[in-house]
Amino acid sequence: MNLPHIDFSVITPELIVIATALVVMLAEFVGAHATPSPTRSHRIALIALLGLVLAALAAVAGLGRAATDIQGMLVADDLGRYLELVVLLAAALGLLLAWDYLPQFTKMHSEYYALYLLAVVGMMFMGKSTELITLFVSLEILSVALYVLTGFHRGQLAAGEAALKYFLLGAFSSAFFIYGAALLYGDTGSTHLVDIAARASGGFLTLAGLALLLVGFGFKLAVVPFHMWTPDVYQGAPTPVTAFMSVGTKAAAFVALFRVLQAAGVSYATWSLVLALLATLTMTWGNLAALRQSSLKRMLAYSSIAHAGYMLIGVTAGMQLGLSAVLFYLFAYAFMNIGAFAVVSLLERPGYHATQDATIDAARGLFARKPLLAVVMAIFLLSLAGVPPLAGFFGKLYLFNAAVQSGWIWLAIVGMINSVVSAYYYLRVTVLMFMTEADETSFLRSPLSNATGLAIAVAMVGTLLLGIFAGPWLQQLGQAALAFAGS
Amino acid sequence: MLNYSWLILLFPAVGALFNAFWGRRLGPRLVKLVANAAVLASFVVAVLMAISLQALPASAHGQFELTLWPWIHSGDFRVDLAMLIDPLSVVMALVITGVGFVIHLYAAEYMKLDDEHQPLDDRRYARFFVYLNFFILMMLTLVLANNFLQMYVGWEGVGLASYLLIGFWFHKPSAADAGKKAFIVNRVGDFGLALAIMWLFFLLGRDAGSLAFNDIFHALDGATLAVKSALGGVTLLLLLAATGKSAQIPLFVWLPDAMEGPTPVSALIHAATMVTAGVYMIARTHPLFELAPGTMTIVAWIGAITALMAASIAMVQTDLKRILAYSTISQLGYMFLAVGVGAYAAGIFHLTTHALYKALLFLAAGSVMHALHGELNIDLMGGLKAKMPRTYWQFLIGAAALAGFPLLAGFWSKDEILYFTFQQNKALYAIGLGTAFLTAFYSFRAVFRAFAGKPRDQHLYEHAHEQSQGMVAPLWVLAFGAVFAGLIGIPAAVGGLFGLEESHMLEQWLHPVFADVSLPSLPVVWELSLLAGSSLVALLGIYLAYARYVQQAGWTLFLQRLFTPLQSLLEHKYYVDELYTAVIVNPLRTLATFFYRFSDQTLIEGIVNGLGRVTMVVGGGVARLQSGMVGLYALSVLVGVVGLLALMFLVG
Amino acid sequence: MTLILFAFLALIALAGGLGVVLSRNPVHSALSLLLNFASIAVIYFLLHAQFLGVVQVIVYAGAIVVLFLFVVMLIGGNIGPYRHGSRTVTSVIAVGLAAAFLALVVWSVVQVLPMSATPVGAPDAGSVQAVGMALYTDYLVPFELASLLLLVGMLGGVVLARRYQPFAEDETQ
Amino acid sequence: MIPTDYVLILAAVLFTIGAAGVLVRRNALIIFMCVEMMLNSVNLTLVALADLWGNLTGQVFAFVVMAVAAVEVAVGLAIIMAIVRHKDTSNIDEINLLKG
Repeated sequence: MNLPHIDFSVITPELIVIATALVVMLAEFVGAHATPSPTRSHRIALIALLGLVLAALAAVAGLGRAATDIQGMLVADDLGRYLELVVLLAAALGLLLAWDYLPQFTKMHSEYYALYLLAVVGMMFMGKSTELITLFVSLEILSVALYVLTGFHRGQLAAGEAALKYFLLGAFSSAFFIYGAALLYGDTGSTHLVDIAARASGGFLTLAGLALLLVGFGFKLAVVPFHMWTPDVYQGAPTPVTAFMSVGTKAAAFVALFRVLQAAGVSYATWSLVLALLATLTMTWGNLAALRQSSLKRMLAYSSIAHAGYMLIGVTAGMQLGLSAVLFYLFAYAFMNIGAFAVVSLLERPGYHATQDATIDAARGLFARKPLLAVVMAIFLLSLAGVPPLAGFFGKLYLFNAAVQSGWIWLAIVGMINSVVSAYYYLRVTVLMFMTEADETSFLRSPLSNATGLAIAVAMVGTLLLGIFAGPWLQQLGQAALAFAGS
Repeated sequence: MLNYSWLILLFPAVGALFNAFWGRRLGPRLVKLVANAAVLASFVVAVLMAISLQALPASAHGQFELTLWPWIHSGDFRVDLAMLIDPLSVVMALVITGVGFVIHLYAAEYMKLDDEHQPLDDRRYARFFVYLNFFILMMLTLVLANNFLQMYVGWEGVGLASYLLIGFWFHKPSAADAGKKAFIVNRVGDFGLALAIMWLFFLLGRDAGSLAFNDIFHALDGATLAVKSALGGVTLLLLLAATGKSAQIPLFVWLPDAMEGPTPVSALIHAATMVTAGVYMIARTHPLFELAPGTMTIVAWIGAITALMAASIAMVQTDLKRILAYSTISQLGYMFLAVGVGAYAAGIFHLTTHALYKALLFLAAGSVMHALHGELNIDLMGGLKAKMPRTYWQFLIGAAALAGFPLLAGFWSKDEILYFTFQQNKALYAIGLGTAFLTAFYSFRAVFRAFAGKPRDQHLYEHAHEQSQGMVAPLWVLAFGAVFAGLIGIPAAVGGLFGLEESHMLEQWLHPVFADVSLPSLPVVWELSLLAGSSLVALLGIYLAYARYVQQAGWTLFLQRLFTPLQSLLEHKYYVDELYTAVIVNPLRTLATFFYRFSDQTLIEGIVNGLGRVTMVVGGGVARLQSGMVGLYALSVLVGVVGLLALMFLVG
Repeated sequence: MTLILFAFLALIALAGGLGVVLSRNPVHSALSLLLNFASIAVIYFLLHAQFLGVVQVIVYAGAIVVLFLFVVMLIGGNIGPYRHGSRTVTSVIAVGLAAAFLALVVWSVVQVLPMSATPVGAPDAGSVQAVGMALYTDYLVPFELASLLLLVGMLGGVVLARRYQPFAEDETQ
Repeated sequence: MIPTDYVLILAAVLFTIGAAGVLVRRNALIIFMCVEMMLNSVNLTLVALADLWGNLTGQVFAFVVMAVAAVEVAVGLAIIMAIVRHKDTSNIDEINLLKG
């Protein structure tokens, strides 16, 4: 029996993160008699952060190299490397948020960071999978880790409820996902995307398999009507987790979706129309529901549904322009959305037995209290709303441009109308921050810790720089997309 | 020198950022120094730009493009951050920075007190100037853009600044509502602009992969007939955008409410600069409009009808700033009329003179408002001339210029518009002339009611006092402009009388931009007759205002003595005045009330609020579906599953 | 002969499945689930998947259902009342949708695979050796990833099962 | 020899029963059992298809799904237990703090 040759360089970043996760987990036993303390937690977090940075360096080092793979199941191409970078970026920012947030409610620091890193690994594998079994296991790794992270705040009923809902519905939609994978296997006799692309009949079995896979993706991406869990889970989960998963999961799922859809290229005419309808539904639903929210986290949750809809426009547009636009949007979204969540985490009242939610009123008069923080938050919100010249504007511009170039003009118009609607609720918060005086409803957790401050600063610099260097950056991503579309 | 034109943008940007971050610590003295210096520096740059522009070789067609930064490069599509420096944009930059600087000076003094006449705290004082500098930056971005996208950025930016500044007294619900109204109404227009830009890109920009004005206009040469006919739609969308920003029918309703903002804001944004962006945009994109004669006609008619309607409403208002607001709408109508008949240079001329005298009027009104502790009702004023002589003269000069008093700034520019309108369409000319009459009447009504006669509210009168030099002095600059600015545009017919060649300096200056447009001309006699006619109408209007208000209000001592010889004649006129009231004012008042009620309160308000409410209700319903029940969530997933499968099968 | 056996097993599986959904008592549901799993295990043997059949019995019947039963017993008394009729409308819609789903899936399956397609699998295809070989060679990646997943599950179990101790400073609201 | 279609149809029926069960039942435990049943019926599909195609991919897939199911059970039951300890109910209709 010959063991297969495995090129470990394909998964260097993942291996680094796995190793870090193991180290972090074992850190529990080093000096086990010592009581958990914030200092200890910071030490663990620092190790985890170093691991993420190393993995990012490994991913960057690989950029531009030719694609290599392991048994056709995991592939290291530029698309995958950019995905790793988005996920690692989101993870690092989310980790900085957890830095001082975590010791507030739990002592299980090493467990938290180990699970967190494993979720990161799951996302990275998911975006690099080119085979359905691998894809499914990666998906489950990140899902199960996120179920637990969602319910990590054990003292809070809302967190438990969120975890339960996320888990039950997640398992439910996973069942559809594997059923879809099974049908595609039935159609082609293989689970390799390459084989599926070559052999798919394009008939009803292909379509049914694809539709059921889309259900699984739709669930992870929070696409209407598979989105119902999103607001509840995002609200109930600890804010650092919410911030991380809102970006990381989406990134991994979108890249995996592109890979699957490329394999299903035969029926482009069918699925592009379906995706266009889903995009319309998702954007509109998310934006409308966000209008009436009083909880900041819930509002951002609905906004993230809407943003998934915008990105679906890019998926509809196809492999080249659409993919580079979606990649760009993911980077922009990582910065602006996590930035917004970071500020929201500062507006939450400490409290352990109720939902410790930040309401919109908590932002009242923020400008008067912390002008810089209010300006930064306004930048994040305006970027989310798509105001030029911030990152979010260019993200939307490229998405709509991709749609228009590939003939989906009505979809671009729907997207534009939606961004106009969405401006309302983002601006509502901005107005509250700048134009009202602070009163008893307003709140700010203080002092601002260095870690959170760093996360906010990085997010803001990213939001601004992506706006300024939008062109060159998109060209970089465009090359990765071109290589992928040509492969 | 032109290579350094980007400095004009840098100064206000630095000013805004500086005050944003350190404004609180600096204290008001340094804040105003920074803000004013930034705008003054920009003004100097603008002047230098104008001088350098003349030195360009003839081959440049008076144009200079300065690329600052490669902005968006996506495939074959590229948009640069670039400045288009040509006579038109330089005129706009001069107006924005020049008038802007004077208003900054005034505001430095005016904003020391808040709307309740209490000292304004330093932080908000700094914030005000941050917004104001930001506005200047965005307005310059708008007019100096070399492409549609950058113009759109400026367009949105000035809207944002305007929204922030209207709601500056945010604790007043009316101010917050006004800000919201301005925002929502402008959104309609902005949407039109966004659509127009996209459409244009498809029609003309796709081959060049560019949205630059020059590329788009070059592409017009080889455009097919189908493309040219589609321009009708594009220009209509552009017009929609322009009506939003420039407060024309049907999107004018936000401007009167916008007077809730501090007075310097009303003067700068809602009179002199931002609201003229629509006129500028049409002038800038005139090659498109020239190919869409249908839209041009609509532009002209919208301008004329808006002018008439707003002027008639201004006659029945009692709030001093609202009179000026409707007057602004009306004057913007003239500008639309000008560009609608193809007289772009005349439109820009009127834009320039209007910026001067209307800013003057607003700032003078602000002085009055300060003196009366926020009171703006002209029914409660009267006799202020004695208390505030300098402000009186300033307001009088402004009103005279607005009324088209012969030889003042407004006279020349308005007359030029009427001259070109006369040649195109007699009906439009009649409306324009009628509006000129109303304009003269209402502007002097305001003058007489506020400054002449006996004080009607003794208490207010007692408190009134002249404002400090810091507020009064800058206005003399504007007053000088309001008197003499017309001299840059003396029509050739008049210039000919004095042996001046090319006496219309502004038209000469703008010639490279509008070289492609040719306008007919009339014999000199005709032109002079029209001039005389306009003068007559203006004087008649002023006289009627005098007869109506000075007499009915009872004679002040001063006026009584002045007019004693005419006493019997005026007494005789009393009957005429009554008649005039019955025949003209009352029907007009009914009409105005109707316009006001119908358009302002019912129709537009209904649509705006209705749309908002429907969206909110739907949003609430959508959120209510989120009942927190897992079963329902799973049901939603299954609905999606079945829907997806069915859809896939149906389509596939 | 196999066909008759299959029909018999299918009936048991269906009965088990319906039992899970329709039983009022969670214990009965769990036992029905066991029935369902067991009959499927036997079907695996008929489909030449001996290894999976054994694993099915060990993992599902042996571990999972027992775990379910254990939890049901532990919290048995705490299950809220089963209210009938309160969600009739939803239930009707749900069943309707489920039927539509079934129709669509079956239709797509039948459309592509001609009736009575004959399998080509060798009788010993699913032996321990063959499956083990596949797992360690061609499918090493998902197999290793599954081990990572188990690690996640283990960590998750530890986190969730550990008794929650609020901090002393929790009282600071 | 069992015709593959029969197995596939049986699996589809079982999957549908499970899906319907998720929707109509309110006890979190039973909902979870139904999900397990859905996973199991997919496994049945996979095994039947492996037989049809004559390769082991389907069986390997089914094996992996079993591992996933085991992990889900471990984590899922722990989550349910945590909630029940807190709230004294596993009726999901009563677990709706988060909504809107």
